[in-house]
Amino acid sequence: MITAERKSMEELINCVSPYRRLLLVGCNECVTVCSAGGRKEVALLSSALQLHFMKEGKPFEIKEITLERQCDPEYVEELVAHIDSADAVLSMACGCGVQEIARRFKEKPVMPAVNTKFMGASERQGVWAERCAGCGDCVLGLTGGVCPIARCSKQLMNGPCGGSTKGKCEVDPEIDCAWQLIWDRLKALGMTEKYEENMPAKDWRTGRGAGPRKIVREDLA
Amino acid sequence: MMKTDSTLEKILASGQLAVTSECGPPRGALPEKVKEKAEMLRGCVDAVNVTDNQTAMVRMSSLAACILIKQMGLNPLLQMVTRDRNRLAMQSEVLGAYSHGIDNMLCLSGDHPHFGDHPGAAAVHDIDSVQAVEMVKKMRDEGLFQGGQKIDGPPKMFIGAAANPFADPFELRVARLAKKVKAGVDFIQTQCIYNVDKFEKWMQGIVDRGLHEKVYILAGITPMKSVGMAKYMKNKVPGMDVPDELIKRIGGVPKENQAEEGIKMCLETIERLKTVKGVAGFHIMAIEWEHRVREIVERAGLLPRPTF
Amino acid sequence: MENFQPVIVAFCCHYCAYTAADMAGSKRLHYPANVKIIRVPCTGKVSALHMMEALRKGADGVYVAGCLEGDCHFRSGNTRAARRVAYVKKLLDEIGIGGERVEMFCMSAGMGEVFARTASEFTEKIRSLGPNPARVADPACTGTAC
Amino acid sequence: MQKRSELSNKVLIVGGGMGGIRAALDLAEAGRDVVLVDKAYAIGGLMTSLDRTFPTNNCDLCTLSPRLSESGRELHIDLMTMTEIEGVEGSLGQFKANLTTRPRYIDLQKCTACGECYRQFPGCVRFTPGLDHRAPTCMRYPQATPYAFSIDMEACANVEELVRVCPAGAINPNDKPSSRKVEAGAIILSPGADITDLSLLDTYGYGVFPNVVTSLEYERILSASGPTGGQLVRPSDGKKPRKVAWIQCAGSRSLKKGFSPYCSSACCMYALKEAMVTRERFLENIETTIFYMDMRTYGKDYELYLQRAKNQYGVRFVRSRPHSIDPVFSDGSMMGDLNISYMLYGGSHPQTEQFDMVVLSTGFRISNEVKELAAKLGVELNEHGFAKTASFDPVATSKPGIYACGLFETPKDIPETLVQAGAAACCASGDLSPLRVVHEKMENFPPERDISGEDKRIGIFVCDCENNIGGVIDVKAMAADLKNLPEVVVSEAIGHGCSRDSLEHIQELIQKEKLNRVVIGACSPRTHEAVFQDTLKKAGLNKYLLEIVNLRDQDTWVHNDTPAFAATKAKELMHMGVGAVRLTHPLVDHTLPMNKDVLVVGGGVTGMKAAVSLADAGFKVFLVERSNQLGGNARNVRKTLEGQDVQAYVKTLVERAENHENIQVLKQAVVVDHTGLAGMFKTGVQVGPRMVYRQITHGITILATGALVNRPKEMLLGSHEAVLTQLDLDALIEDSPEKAKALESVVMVQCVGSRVEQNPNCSRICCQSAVKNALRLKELNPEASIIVLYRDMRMPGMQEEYYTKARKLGVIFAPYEIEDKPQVAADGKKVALTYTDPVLGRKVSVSCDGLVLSTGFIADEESTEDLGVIFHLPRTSDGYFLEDHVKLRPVDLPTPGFFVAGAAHSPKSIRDSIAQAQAVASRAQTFLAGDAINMGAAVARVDSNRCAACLICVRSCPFGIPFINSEGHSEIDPAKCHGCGTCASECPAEAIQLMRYEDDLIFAKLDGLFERTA
Repeated sequence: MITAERKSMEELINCVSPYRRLLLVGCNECVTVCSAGGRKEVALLSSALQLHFMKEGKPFEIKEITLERQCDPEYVEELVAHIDSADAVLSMACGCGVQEIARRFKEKPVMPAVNTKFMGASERQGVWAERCAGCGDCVLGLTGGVCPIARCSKQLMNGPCGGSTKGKCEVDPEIDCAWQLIWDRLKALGMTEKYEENMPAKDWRTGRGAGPRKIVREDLA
Repeated sequence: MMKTDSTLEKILASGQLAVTSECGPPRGALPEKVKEKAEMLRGCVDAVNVTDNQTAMVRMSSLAACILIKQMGLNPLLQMVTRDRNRLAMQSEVLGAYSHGIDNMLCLSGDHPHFGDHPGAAAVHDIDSVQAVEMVKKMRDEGLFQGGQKIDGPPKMFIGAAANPFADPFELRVARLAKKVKAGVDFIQTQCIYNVDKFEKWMQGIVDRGLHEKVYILAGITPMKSVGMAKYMKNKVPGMDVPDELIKRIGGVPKENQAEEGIKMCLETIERLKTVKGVAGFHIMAIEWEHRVREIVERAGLLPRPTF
Repeated sequence: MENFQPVIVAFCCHYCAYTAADMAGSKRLHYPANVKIIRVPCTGKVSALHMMEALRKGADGVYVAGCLEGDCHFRSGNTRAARRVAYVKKLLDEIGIGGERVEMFCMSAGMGEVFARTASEFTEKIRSLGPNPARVADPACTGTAC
Repeated sequence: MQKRSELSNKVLIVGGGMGGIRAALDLAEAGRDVVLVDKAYAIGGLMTSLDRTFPTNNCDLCTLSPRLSESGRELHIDLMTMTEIEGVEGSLGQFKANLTTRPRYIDLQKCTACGECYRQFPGCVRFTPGLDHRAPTCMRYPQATPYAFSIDMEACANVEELVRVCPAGAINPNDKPSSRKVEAGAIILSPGADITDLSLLDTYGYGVFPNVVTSLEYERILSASGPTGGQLVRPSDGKKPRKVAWIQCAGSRSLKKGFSPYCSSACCMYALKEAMVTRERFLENIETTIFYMDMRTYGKDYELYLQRAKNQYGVRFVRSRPHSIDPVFSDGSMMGDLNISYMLYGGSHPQTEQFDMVVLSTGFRISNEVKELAAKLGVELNEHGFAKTASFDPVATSKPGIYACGLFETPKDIPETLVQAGAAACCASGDLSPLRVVHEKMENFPPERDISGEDKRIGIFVCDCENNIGGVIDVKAMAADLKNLPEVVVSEAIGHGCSRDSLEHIQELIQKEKLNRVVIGACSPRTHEAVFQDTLKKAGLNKYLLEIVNLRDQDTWVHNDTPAFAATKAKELMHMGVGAVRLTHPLVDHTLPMNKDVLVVGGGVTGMKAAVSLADAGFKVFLVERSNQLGGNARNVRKTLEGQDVQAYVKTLVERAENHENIQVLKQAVVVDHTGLAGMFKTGVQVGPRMVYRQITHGITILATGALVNRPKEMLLGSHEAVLTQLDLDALIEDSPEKAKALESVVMVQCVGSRVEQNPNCSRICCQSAVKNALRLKELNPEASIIVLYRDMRMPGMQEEYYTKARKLGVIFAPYEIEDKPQVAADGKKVALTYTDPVLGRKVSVSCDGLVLSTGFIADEESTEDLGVIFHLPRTSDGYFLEDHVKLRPVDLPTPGFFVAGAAHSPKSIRDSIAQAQAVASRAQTFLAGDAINMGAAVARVDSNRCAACLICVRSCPFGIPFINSEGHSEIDPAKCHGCGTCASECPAEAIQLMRYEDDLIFAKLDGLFERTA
């Protein structure tokens, strides 16, 4: 899933303060699951902004709505009924949702309320960790199911580097050394011989290397 | 059969113990700072490593400093990290270096920007150090760029890489070296050795696999200046293995004698390492202590340096 | 300002703090009338939004009172509530209202004295902080509570 | 014999301690009427004196006692405190008891426990909110039972003034002793016991040296509300002790005059608890030493408790019974310190060690009062005053229809007391008329009015609780003021709100004014919600259309010094209530239709006994047995310690089970699958040699799968013919006495395969088996040499006497240490055994022609694991089923509708298994009494349209109830939801609401407070 984190209140207050009537839009997809921009976070942010502007003595109205998914135009269409009564839109979706609203409502300022972080998995309640870098050429089959690109701080294809200490990364002892994980998995799989096969330099064109990407399924499109 | 014209290669091929040291470029544009440091190493080492934005702090470019050192008649060794350059920049750098007669280099991944003075910098890591070795070897031996195009005048680089025998997982350290050997590395400079027992264990693994016959291994040596430095190395530098008894020993002498004790300890280490099978020489990293390198090399009985 | 009577909302869990409040009553322990209790089955039920809305609607201070650590009748509601209170404190600091206006307290059902003392101390603290700045400035604010 | 339908439906229970309360609750919940009589003015019994109880180190009474006053149950329980039995006539099914009640001088119907009298006349008011002398943290439930005061008229100087202070007019100085005749079908005696006669403890200087205290006194010192405020200080000088010793068996296990020859059973565990609590609270600087003869930690997981005390808490153990305690003198005066003198096993010189404080672990004895009671009832007692009961009928006294439980039966701890209480309830229930129409008393309500489509019509009723509310604020004025709120139709002051008149008035107005929301301004909803809910129900309104505003406990009581503030706050609180009541909506208590059939898994004595008890009560039982015959392990036992014939008993029980019209026995049957909830289970069973599959639908499940007879391959067992288990020997003595008689020298080794790492718990039966068999061998051949090598001889209660008898007959008992186990080698037809003789202190070798190993039980891991997986039930680390609460719910499993009994719970004797089987039958009947199971209405509800299936509820629920269903959204089973609301406040999609505490309702309260009521 895509993970995100709410921006600081200071930044949000700054970006909405030019406006009097705000449409705050949540998304019931990834950002709900990672507790960044679902209905609950929308209500909480709304409450916090109102409280702040009450303190400032500034007239401020806020309308809350949470869409099923902000990255699909059909759902975004539901905003039509509310858009005119708002001076600006604050979206709590990932960057995809923000852009979709901006694309649909060209005349309306649309601002992000969250920072889109990464594609990750939920390690446990309240903890999400990066798992995939979207490189477009998956090597997980060779690396024991642990991605060296997303999970090694230096994205080494032939790690580990000399900073691996007790299974942890030199950058931060909270980070697992991806190559330690890879090695452990290869051992468990009885595939240690794979390790000494040098992985060639990666062709980054499948990733961001060749500009923005698009998937077209001929049979569906 | 020599692969390059590198003096370092010649010394190593002759079976004599090689000695290298390093020179960190200045954090400024003053050429004399480079020259000052390099001058101290004249005649006592076979090649001078020039670090590449070491610890992710901006310094004068390694290539520029190498050129200055080359112009002094010394043998520079170009260090290059994959952190700061993509494959295009790295290859052009190699070509440029060789055009100045610089024929030794060391391929590294580099410290993470997180530790440096530009923690917000993007770490490139287009390729990793193993792939860098592979790339430079291909440039030299096949005369081809990494992308497969022909090179007009291939650089004949003597290719080195680093190894840390003390990092985790230990069982992987020999295998990781084997990967570099497979990639075509010519020599290895190791991380500073304080835990000689563990280093010997690692070397045994190298010897058992016959890797020492395919690559020259220069043992990394860093003299301790003080007990403070010893503690710092133990606790703060990732992948460093400093046994407690060493700290106890240097801490056991008065402050004014600690530097001398540090040098003594490093000399003892060199003596012991001389007897370890597979050790082809020493890489003395006397950080901001270049003026003591000569003394160390001399007291270690490694002078005079051979000439070719 | 001298006559400022803060409005305090206290979310109290049924099994401990609410019962402690009853105990305080049956022992005739005095605490300020500023404190109004909202009963919840467990402080695990009190979300950040409840605390924020209490302030937005006009409270000068909010506290959550649950069972002693390890004594939650629903195992872990009180520790969750404590984490949410910490979160709301940060949020309030960020928007300039001040995190000290919310607090978490723990007590067992028998601790009538603790309930009364907590209510008094918290009320005094809020009194010294002055009115909720949002309430003072809000032009839309009406009613006696303002 | 009488027809059961002519029998009374009432049980008289004497004694309101833990046992009596448990039995009363079981019976009441099963729809039986109970008269619970206690001579004290509030119930609770001995347990109210304890600080905390083992092994949870928690306060437990607080969790049990308030349930007596829960709605519905109280309709069935007639609680008579300050009451004693004068005499009993009649017999089973038709007892008539004469009761006298001492005057309380307080009318329980009127007393609101406001405390006015206590505040003004503390000297003459007895106030025990159950637990007044306990730590305040323990007073979780101030509604002691009864929640009322009692007046000590003799201590009262100014009676008139006292009467005047009571706002409720509840004090009646003319109260007289009253008599009452109660008819009952059965009687349960649970009068408890007294502790050891303290005057006998003078050899230990009790009463002479201030720092020698009894264990109960020590509990008081540890208690936060005790005389020292929870500071551990010694009585003589208030200094903190550094070295505390416990002396076990103070007054028990002694043949000295006045002392108890039996074992008091609970003391080892409570001494451990006290030592551990002491170490826990003062770890760094306090030493704890326990002087003991045998550590009798034979209960479930008690062995682990002992290990924890030893290894984790560093409690020191000295195996010795000290002979004296002497004061330490310095400069001719006593320092308060004490010297304990004792002999170690095999030691030639007495040892002396100095301690700061000594705790005497006192035991139990039966008081003369109880003996007199027994005499009045014609119940036979043994020589020590305990009720005589039968081996295979553990709670039946000598008199039919009268049952004994708890300490009165024999010394025991709380879990065993509760098991026996359940057993007694089961037996008593069997003596009553058959199941009557259930809930006739409760379900007398008109059909509920459909309020959908009605405009909101709010009724506000403000109680003045006499002066409690009305004396501080102007209730009438407030009510008039509230009338102006939108949608409020009625708003009035109603005087004393919970009086019958007022309740009827409210009911009338609801009907007359078509009210559909009700706000009551009164006291705490914690205590009175049920009362007002009933009023709504009587008025045909859903009981959840109600909001109770706590004006008394949280306003007028607290702010009686500032009436103006109290008035403002009262108004605000009422506004909050009105705001919230608008958003209430009719809710249904979640109920499940009750399938009343019973599945019993395991056809041993426990399973059969439970099955027969329930079948006798009219329930249909499926009895599933894995093997091809009923009887289980008991088939291998010939005689009990007391000499009863086990096989005869088993044979009768098997016949009853197999021929009972309500029991269907399925042999060679294995449980293979299971679904559903309590009251509607479906369990798949494969039956017979062909493993035919069939599905059983049932309401509850009883697990009585037993344990395995342990036969560890140790000490030549199985490879040398002279090596037997106790079971082998039991059979040999019975079947071939001449062979048994020929055994000239026998060595028995205890704890073979028990209390070891692989099987950590005590097997409980082995000590008595060894003593039993030793006695029988001695009977056959008085010259036989018998040595019993043991770790701790665990002969609780009256069993101790058999142990004493065996020693008298010359059986040698010698302790060994686990680190120094006896060594065994074959010696031709004999067995050579080497062990360390504790008296000589060196290795001794003996050659014996019978080596008997006490091998005990081992959990049937395979079965409990399979069943644990199929039924989703937890197990202990050594493979027994894990009950819901070791102390309070010993036979209930954590999942509703599941019960466990017998050796599947933990190793136990046949007698204890029977008691558990009866207890389970009793618990089962409480469950099966209703036609539906009420799960309440405060449950989390998921809006599937909003749910993002994020798993946050699944992960955050403390009970693991939510799951993502096949449609891809969260589902919360209302029957399993505990109603804490954690999921609702964590749900990032706001897809979950906790009924009765919806977010909107909470916000409406806030709006009400800030006068934004719409």
